[in-house]
Amino acid sequence: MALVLILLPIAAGCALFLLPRGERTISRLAGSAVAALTFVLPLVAQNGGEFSVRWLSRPFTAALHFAWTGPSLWLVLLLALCTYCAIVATNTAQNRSMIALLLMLEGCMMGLFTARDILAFALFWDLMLIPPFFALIEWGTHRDTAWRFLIYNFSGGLTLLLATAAFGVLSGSTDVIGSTHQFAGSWAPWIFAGFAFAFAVKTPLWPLHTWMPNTYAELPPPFVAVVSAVQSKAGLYGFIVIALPFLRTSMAEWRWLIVALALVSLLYGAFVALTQTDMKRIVAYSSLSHLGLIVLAIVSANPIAIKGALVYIVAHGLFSAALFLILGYYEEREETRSVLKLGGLGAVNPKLAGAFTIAALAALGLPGLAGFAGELVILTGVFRAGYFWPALIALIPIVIASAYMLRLLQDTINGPQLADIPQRRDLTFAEALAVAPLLAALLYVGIYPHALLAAVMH
Amino acid sequence: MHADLLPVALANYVALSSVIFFIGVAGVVLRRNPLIMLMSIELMWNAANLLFLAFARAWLNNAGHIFAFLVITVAAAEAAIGLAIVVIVFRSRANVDVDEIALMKG
Amino acid sequence: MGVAGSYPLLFAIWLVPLAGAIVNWAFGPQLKRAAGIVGCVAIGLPFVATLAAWGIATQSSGAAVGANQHLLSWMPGFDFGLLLDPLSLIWALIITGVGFLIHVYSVGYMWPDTAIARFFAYMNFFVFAMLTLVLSDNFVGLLVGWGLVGLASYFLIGFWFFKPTAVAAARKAFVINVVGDVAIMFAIFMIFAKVGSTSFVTVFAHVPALGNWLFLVCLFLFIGAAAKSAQIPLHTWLPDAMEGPTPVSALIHAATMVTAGVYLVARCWPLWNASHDAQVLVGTIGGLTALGGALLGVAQWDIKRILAYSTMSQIGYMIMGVGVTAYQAGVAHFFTHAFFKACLFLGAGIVIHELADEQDIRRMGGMRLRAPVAFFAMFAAVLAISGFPGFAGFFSKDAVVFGALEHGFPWLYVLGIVTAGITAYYMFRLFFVTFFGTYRGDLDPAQVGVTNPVEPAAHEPAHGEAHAPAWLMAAPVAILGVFSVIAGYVMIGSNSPWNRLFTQTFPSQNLAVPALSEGWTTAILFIVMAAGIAIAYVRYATPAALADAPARLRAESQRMPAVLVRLFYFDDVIDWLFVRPSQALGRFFGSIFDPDVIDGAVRGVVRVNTELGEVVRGMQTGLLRSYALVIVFGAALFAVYYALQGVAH
Amino acid sequence: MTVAFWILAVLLVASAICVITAQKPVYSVAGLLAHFLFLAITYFMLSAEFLAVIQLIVYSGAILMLFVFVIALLSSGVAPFAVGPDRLPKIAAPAIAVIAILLGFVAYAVSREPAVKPSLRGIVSGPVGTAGVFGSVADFGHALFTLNLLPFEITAFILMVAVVGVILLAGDHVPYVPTRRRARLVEHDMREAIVRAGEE
Repeated sequence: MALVLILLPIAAGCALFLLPRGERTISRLAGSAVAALTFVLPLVAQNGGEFSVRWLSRPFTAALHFAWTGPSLWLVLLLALCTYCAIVATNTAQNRSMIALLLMLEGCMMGLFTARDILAFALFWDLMLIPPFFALIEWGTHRDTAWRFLIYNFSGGLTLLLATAAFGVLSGSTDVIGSTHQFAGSWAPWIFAGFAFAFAVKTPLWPLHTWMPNTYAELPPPFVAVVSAVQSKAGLYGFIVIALPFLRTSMAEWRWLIVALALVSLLYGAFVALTQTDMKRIVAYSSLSHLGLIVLAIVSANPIAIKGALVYIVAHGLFSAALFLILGYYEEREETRSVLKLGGLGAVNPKLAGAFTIAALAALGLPGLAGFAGELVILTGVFRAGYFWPALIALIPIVIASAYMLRLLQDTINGPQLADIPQRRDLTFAEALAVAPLLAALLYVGIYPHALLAAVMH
Repeated sequence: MHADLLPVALANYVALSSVIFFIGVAGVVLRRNPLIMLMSIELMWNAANLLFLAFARAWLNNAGHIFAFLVITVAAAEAAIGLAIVVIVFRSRANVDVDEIALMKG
Repeated sequence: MGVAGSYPLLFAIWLVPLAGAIVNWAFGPQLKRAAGIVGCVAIGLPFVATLAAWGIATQSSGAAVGANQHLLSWMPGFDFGLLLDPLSLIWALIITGVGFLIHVYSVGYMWPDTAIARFFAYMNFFVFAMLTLVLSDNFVGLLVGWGLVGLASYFLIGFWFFKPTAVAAARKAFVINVVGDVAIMFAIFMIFAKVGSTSFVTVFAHVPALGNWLFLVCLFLFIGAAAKSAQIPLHTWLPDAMEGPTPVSALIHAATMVTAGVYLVARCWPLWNASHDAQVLVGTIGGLTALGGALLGVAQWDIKRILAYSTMSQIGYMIMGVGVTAYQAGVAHFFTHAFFKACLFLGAGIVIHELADEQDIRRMGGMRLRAPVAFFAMFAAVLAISGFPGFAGFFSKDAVVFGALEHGFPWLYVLGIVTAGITAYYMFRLFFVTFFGTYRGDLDPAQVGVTNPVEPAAHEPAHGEAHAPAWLMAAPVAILGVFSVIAGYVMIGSNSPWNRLFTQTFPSQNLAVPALSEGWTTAILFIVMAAGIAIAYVRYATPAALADAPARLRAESQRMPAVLVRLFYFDDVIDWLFVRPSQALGRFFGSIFDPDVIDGAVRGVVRVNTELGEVVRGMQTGLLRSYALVIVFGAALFAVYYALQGVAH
Repeated sequence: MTVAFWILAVLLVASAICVITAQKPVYSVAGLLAHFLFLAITYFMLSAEFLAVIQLIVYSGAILMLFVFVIALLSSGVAPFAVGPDRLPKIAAPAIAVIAILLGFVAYAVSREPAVKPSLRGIVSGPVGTAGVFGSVADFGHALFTLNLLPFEITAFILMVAVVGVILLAGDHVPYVPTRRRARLVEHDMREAIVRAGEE
């Protein structure tokens, strides 16, 4: 079943290219149907869709082994939901190509999140970088950005592959995700470093983040919704399912370095977001800040913090997808991304402003929405693990987050209306259909995050 | 048993072969005419062959003969291909100065 | 803490306002002015339900007092529930009761506004959030309410979102409140790390487990309280928050939300009882805020800002009360303050409405004829806030000030008394300047000392059309005026109903007999207050002063000390210490560090690779013969290697 | 024998130098021919009768003829072979000197090798055609078709590839047609050429 989850979107994506170039409706309907199917499938199918075929016997055993048990389930659902919303929100002349690439991206990332074998994980890690690359080439404004995205992330993929190979040779098998045994030996810290570098680039962690703001700013909104919401979680997911179960002792050796980088990311992203004027870059830097928190949770290795991290992974996915989609709506209407050129739009399109408000509030960690649950539980766990000062410092970006998120929100929807802004249409039905599930999920996870954890923890 | 020994010291053959080989190298490196370069290559092939046969004679082992035979075959193939290339280059460029054919320059 | 069980009534109290908010939000355009009715009903019902819940709130079983309803397991280790005990009962009563009156008033006040449904949605949402805060039985639930009231406050301050000043004020209020939120979060971390639970019952049963973190927990909880309750130095948002509609100021920034800090400290009394350092800290901050707010109130001309500083000052009293562990006194002051302060704001709202959004008292005058209901109600309220004997504020302020002495904080006692005198002075100044003399709005603004007159009419009220029925605004003010007189009578005597209500909530303490008896305290307070009133009378209300009012006001405006006008420079200090460095850092990181340093390093790697490529490229001459040379050279080296091997053997 | 060797050595070196120094390729071919002849004699002296014959037939007879044909085909002018400046860097001469020294060193090293004990698998003198005699055709054939059959077959394959390659490279038709589209283009060109020819 897990194989269906991977191959169906990829096949559907390929099939879409058979449609004529300018086609808009069928590709959107078919694409959203496929994405919806991938959302429903994990919910109804049993056994986590276990699928396994022997892949390598020498020099170590590896298997094409996929399943969506444990934390995978939530990432699979998040991915399917975000892809669905992104496809519904896609509305350009290049619908066909965009949706096809989105579906391929979904399939590749499904492979990543369901992989039970580190080698398969590494394989899909590299594969998932290709659709965004083509999207950047096709729809980005600077070709540099695409290359930078690719080279940065592929160098991560290289260390991931090396670390995987070393891990496989030394431990005999890479078909291990989901189990726990501590991997020891003199190589362990370097294997961990290889994994950690790849994950840190993808997350991203300061100072490996400079590919991100431009990438996020230039990707078309549906793509950036999926990439920022789900693809950025690949690294964190890797930390949780690979680094934690197998290399915890090595991680403990690198502990203070990672804590320091996470804290720097937290503060750095927050400060930079405070002064950016490009809406998408504000959210991109806020992403840097928010994901640092999850890294902090993982490195603390405290069970409570890990639970919080899982909640926050989902929460961040939901609100960043919603934010980027909504910013896309604004960009489409106003033809600018600069907050300096916007203002008073709340009176012009109140529903859109309402959706924007909810998403922004979730991002700044308003209690009752998903972001708060993650932040609170993560830091409770981090603090409990003995990180007194990091927990205290990590609170500062929350305050700054409220400042830059409100700035983004208010500069757009509040204040005096700029004179030359004509009447714009409010949220259309299709647009509402794209963001409503995300906002509803934000509320649900915020009010009752335990439901999410219950499924992960069995 | 004396008849089985090499009439001239092996080192002399080695030296002779080296000299001929070196002359071939010099031909390849210093001449710009591809035909002469090919002929210089033939010189080198034959220097090698001479060595094969000298050692075969010294050790009374005919494996050297087999090798020399194979070398001759390959040399024939090489000469054929090389000359064909010279012909088509000449056809397309009207001159065959190997220094002018530098498409692989980085 | 409460008697566990199933209490549907609690859900009614808690969720009906939310339902009102949702209805108003979803069907706003259809409802039009009926939104006001929905809003009022959604607050009125919970008020009735709260009264009906009096029985379960005061029930007791063993040590447990009140009603505790389990809600859900939010996260492992974090259980949510509702708790209604006497403390939260008082708050719920004020929130829904005073809230109801303010809602009724708002129907009249917001009558001309087109976004009335949005207004009531926010107001109902605020009530829901505030009830979440006070009804929660654990710290995280309290924090959720804490954040949500901040959000409601943000929405309502920025209700007129086209006014840049309102937008800025809303953001400032929210950000400073988030500082408080994260402080409470940090306190929760410490509590959870030491106790393993966040529920009030468990935590308060294990106060010793906090060990040497007890003071830190109190400190961070209090930072949260200070941000919400506008205590020095986190008070600067409150005066700016007056950009919101006046009913909002009355409900959120006077009666209920800003007193959440008082609630928090009172709720956490076991912590404060255990930590004398925390008592000193909180009591001192409260006393200083009381004094500072009063001093700043003296220097203000905007009627709502004067009231805002008086609110800050009065909350200082409450915080001082609960800080020195005189919990009943602090809560009592909250109770009476809710009435008289709401009355003052609503009365001011009537005046402002009457004058088409003029808020500067120098441009008012003689309003007792134009707004008689406001005049009488506010007179009662001004007497109450000044602590005039027989009025509500008298009993509670007396109790707070005496409590400070009783619990061994004589310097706070002095602070309280001095502040009482200043309070009487600036409140009567407000009262005399606004209601006596003749109307000065027709004069040139400069003539009364107004240097930068704000042209109001922010929401462009269509005054010509459809005025609301006058009673809609008058009746709530009158009722609140009545309560400003009588609310204190429940506190007379040591066996008063008030004290009986809290006997099981707050422990009785064995205190040394103070140097001055309560009777003396009352007398001193009365004298100081009378002096304050007398000064105000001499300066503003003698016939001579009234006749010369414009000139005197202008002179006072010009002579006002800069330190008061600039509000003790708090805004500037915060700006220089936090805002500007943050922005400078952000700009440095974003436009220098990121593109030049980090990307510079990346570009360096690229350049090294390019240079290497150039070197290798130079070798690729494309010359067949040079390749041959290199090959032969390599082959010769190999040959030499093997020859050497042979020689070595 | 020693005298014969030295005479032959001088002749071999002289003819080789003639090959690389001749101005016209034809002279080079002549030099090469002489070189091959002297070499064949040397082979005889080394008891490699069969290879000496092969050297004459294959090299002198076939390969050199090929060179002559090509020279004739390219009108054998000197000019087309050296039109541009000599681009070989100045290091060529010193590099060749270094290589010569290295090769000389190799020769010296080999000469110092102690006298090799012959394995004496074969006997040097005997009637021609006897299988046991070293260098005889029978001995060579036996070794080629038993022990070294696979290399022999592979050589055949290499020759075949070379033949096909030469035909493809130097043939008259368009040598490389990987796609249908290009095939169509070629066909199109040919048809047009035919039409044009018909018109003329």
